[in-house]
Amino acid sequence: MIPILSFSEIIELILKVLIFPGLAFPLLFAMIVIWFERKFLARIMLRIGPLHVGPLNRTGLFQPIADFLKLIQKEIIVPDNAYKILYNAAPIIASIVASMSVAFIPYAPKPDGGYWMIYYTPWSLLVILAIFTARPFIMVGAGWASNSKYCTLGAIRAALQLLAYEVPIALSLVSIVIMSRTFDLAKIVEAQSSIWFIILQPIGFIVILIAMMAELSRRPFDIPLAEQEVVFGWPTEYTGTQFALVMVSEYFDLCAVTSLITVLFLGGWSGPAIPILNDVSPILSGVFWFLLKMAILTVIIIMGRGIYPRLRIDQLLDAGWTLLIPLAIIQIIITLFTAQWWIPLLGGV
Amino acid sequence: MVVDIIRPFFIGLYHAFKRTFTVKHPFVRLKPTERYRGRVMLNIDRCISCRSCTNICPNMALEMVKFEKKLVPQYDAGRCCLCNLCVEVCPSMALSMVHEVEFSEYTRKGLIYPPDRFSQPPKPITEKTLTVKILDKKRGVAHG
Amino acid sequence: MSIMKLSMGPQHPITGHFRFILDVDGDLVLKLEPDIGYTHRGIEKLAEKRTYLQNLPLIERVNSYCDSVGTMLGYLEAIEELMGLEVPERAKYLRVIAAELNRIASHLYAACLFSVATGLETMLMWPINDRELILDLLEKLTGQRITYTYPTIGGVRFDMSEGFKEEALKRLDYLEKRTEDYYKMLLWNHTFQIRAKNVGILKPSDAIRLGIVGPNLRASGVKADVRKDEPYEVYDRFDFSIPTGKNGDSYDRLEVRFKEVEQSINILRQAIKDIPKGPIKKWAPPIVPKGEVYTRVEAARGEFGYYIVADGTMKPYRLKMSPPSFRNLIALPYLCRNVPLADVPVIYISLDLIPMDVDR
Amino acid sequence: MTSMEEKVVESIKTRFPEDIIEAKVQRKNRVSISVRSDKIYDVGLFLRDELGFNHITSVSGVDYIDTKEFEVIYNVWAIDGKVLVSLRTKIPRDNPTLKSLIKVWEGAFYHERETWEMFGIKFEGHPNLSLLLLPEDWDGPPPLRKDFLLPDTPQEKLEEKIKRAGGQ
Repeated sequence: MIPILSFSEIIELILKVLIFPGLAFPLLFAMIVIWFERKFLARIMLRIGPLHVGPLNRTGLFQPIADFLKLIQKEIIVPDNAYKILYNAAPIIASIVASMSVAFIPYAPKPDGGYWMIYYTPWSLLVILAIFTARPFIMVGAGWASNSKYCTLGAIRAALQLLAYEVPIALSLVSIVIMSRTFDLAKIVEAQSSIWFIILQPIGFIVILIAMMAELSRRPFDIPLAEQEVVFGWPTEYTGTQFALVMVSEYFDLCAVTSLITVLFLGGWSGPAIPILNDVSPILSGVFWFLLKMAILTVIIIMGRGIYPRLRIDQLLDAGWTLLIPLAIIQIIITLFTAQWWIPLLGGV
Repeated sequence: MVVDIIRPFFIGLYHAFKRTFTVKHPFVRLKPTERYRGRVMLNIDRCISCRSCTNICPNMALEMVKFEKKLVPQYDAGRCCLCNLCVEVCPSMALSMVHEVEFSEYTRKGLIYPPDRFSQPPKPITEKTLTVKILDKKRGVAHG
Repeated sequence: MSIMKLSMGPQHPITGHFRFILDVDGDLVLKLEPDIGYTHRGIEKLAEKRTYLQNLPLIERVNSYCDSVGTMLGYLEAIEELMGLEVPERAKYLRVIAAELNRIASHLYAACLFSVATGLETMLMWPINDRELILDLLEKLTGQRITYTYPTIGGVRFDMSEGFKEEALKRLDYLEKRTEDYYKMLLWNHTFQIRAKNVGILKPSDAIRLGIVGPNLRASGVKADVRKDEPYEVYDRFDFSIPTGKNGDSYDRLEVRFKEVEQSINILRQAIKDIPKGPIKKWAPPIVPKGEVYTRVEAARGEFGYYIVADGTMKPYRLKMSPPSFRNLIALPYLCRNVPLADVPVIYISLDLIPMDVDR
Repeated sequence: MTSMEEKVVESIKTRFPEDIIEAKVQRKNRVSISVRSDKIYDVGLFLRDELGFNHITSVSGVDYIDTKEFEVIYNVWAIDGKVLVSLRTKIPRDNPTLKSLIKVWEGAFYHERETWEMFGIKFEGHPNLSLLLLPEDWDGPPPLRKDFLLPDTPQEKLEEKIKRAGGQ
């Protein structure tokens, strides 16, 4: 059955899909984060970073766009013995899958009672978890299809890494669900309207932050992409546009992950209303707080690349199973015992 | 252990607000020190055509050619290793090292300096220049 | 169980101009075979065609971008021993100053490469930045940044310029202060320690048996340093110690280098303080008398040996170099047996092999 | 009170009176011993086990083309005794074979391989005598022999150079 939409609903849907949480937002996020990462890491290393391209006098703001333009002009090289269908499809699937999860994340409440999100479902947490799990399969497929030794090694490492982070993520989500008694992300945010879950569950936050950094293959957990060991891991053979898609899909993932952590632990859009934005629309105020929290998380995740060396795969598995999983279980036990006191204090449930 | 894990975070953050070491090169240039060996320059009037320089040059970067009825060396910057041996051996002090920093050319031919070009002093650096001393002050290295 | 042959390099982010042929089983490296020679320039043969003086710029290019003075000193020692030439005091001090500055630059370079091997790019840039200060200093002293051709037969080329002493002392103070940041960021960083400790352990007996030299030998706990064993130039006049490691793992090899930087700063301060006045160069004849000589010097990467056969002409009859990296090369296949693939770059970089030095 | 250098010379002369051609102290810390080529393995073992020369420094060959001989020199350092011994032997140029000493000093592995490649001296018992520094498709003679002549340094004709430079 096709729901019949009114004109304003159609306009709203188009806005959602094309501009805010939809197509333009992850692209803009990727562009700004790539620029910020380069510039910020350069400052930590006492360098200057991108300098020439773009406005605002030698800030290099448009450097990612210039890089992208350069990459799309390049020839696409397919290795001779590659499994061509999978090889060519993998970057496209990777970027689609990575950008899919923003559709299920509520970014702000609407004044009429709904939420500013593309597709509302009461099981959105489970859907996003499922989408995250799909990513390593694309890596393994692409690595195998490239028919290159380094790609295969990187793909196997990606599959191994899945074992390390997937279980802690699931376990630390359990305590969130116990606390809020729902799988609906919007309801989880509303439950935090009086007190954020980061205060109630600091251990869970640390576990999920570390596990998500492993999921994103950010340093110190960029083992599948380890440049010094396996050249560039599973996307070694990609060139031109395909490489650009692979790179962009990583930042789409970063966007989705920071959004998710913001929703789960940092209270989503909650924050004092900002008068100027509130006058235009109450949605903007919520979005502002949401983006601010995302930005702080992004900085923390990016900092990992500047200050930590990469771990070895056995060390990561070791840390995952002997440190993160026990911590997550401890968090569950604490939550179970203290939930009876906390739950009445939470709003919206 | 936890301290050792968290401390780099703050050190890194602190360094993000320090001054950078890099010089924004095309916009700002660094002035070479006094003794800097950029390339060799010839004083044609002083040259006595003794061939000492062409004999000592390890890479055969110098070659005698005829220029205005006189044998003088011609210089090949592509072969020169800037070792200063020819300057030391020259009996009439006709050769000297000059401060040329950028001598890239589009063709190999451009790196060969015939005597008339060989005896030209390099272009002075016109853009904003920094000396090492000023730079050090900015970096907070040698306070003075 | 199947074994995969993996060819690492020469186009690889970490190996430089090397190629390793690895036998990989899953993530485990069973055997490593180095394939060298990508930067072989035949310097030993070329040196036979050039005069002793013309060889100077050639010889320093054996290991030009890190340690050119340390490389050249052995050659000059050998020629001066054959000639029976006594170098002026001031020149000896200047040679020591240049060599020690070079050693600091080289060890900083080694540290930054090490952090690259583990994936910490910040510590790639910081030592490189501070190495720049040393290079500025050397530019002030010698007129070049990397290939100085500074020492020459019978002395050195240039005297200290005005203000060199003060500037050098200030920079050394800064460097000493700065080392603390390195320790906090790299050596005491727990994540780095678990990557580098207990990786590539080289026992002292093995290190001696394989003929390992330099900081790698000292990291295994063997106190062997040419500067102490048979002092050349004026090293016997300075008060410094030889740092040694305990376990002989990759971490120790880096730590020994950091400690050696401290000792070099110590030597430099003494040398700058004690330097006597006098001439800096003595005239040397172009012909070297007939004879054979073997000299050893402690370059930054270890002991550099020169074996020269002179036949009484202006050109050497045979010039044999035994550079430190070539002698440390044998440790690489020895240590990379049954290690994870991720440890191969760490072990390789911890030995501080420079392809140019290996290949000559 | 005999110094370490003299002690080395004494003991090597008493142990191998027949096979030592010459043994002398060159200067402080340097001892030179030349032996007959067939006994080099035994002398090497003696040096390592009895006299403590344990740290191999270099293996070099010299091509004496006038006397049609190769000289192979093992320079070995004693870490405790602080003496460097040059163990040298001469082998005929037309049949250069020598017993490999990697059983004595394991560190000589790459040194011997390089000497084989550069001089064509065959080391019997060396497990892997293959090209090390030279390119894989090298088929010329061993390059450090004196009869391998380098081409003259590539120096272009004068006129050509001037023409390229656009001079007169």
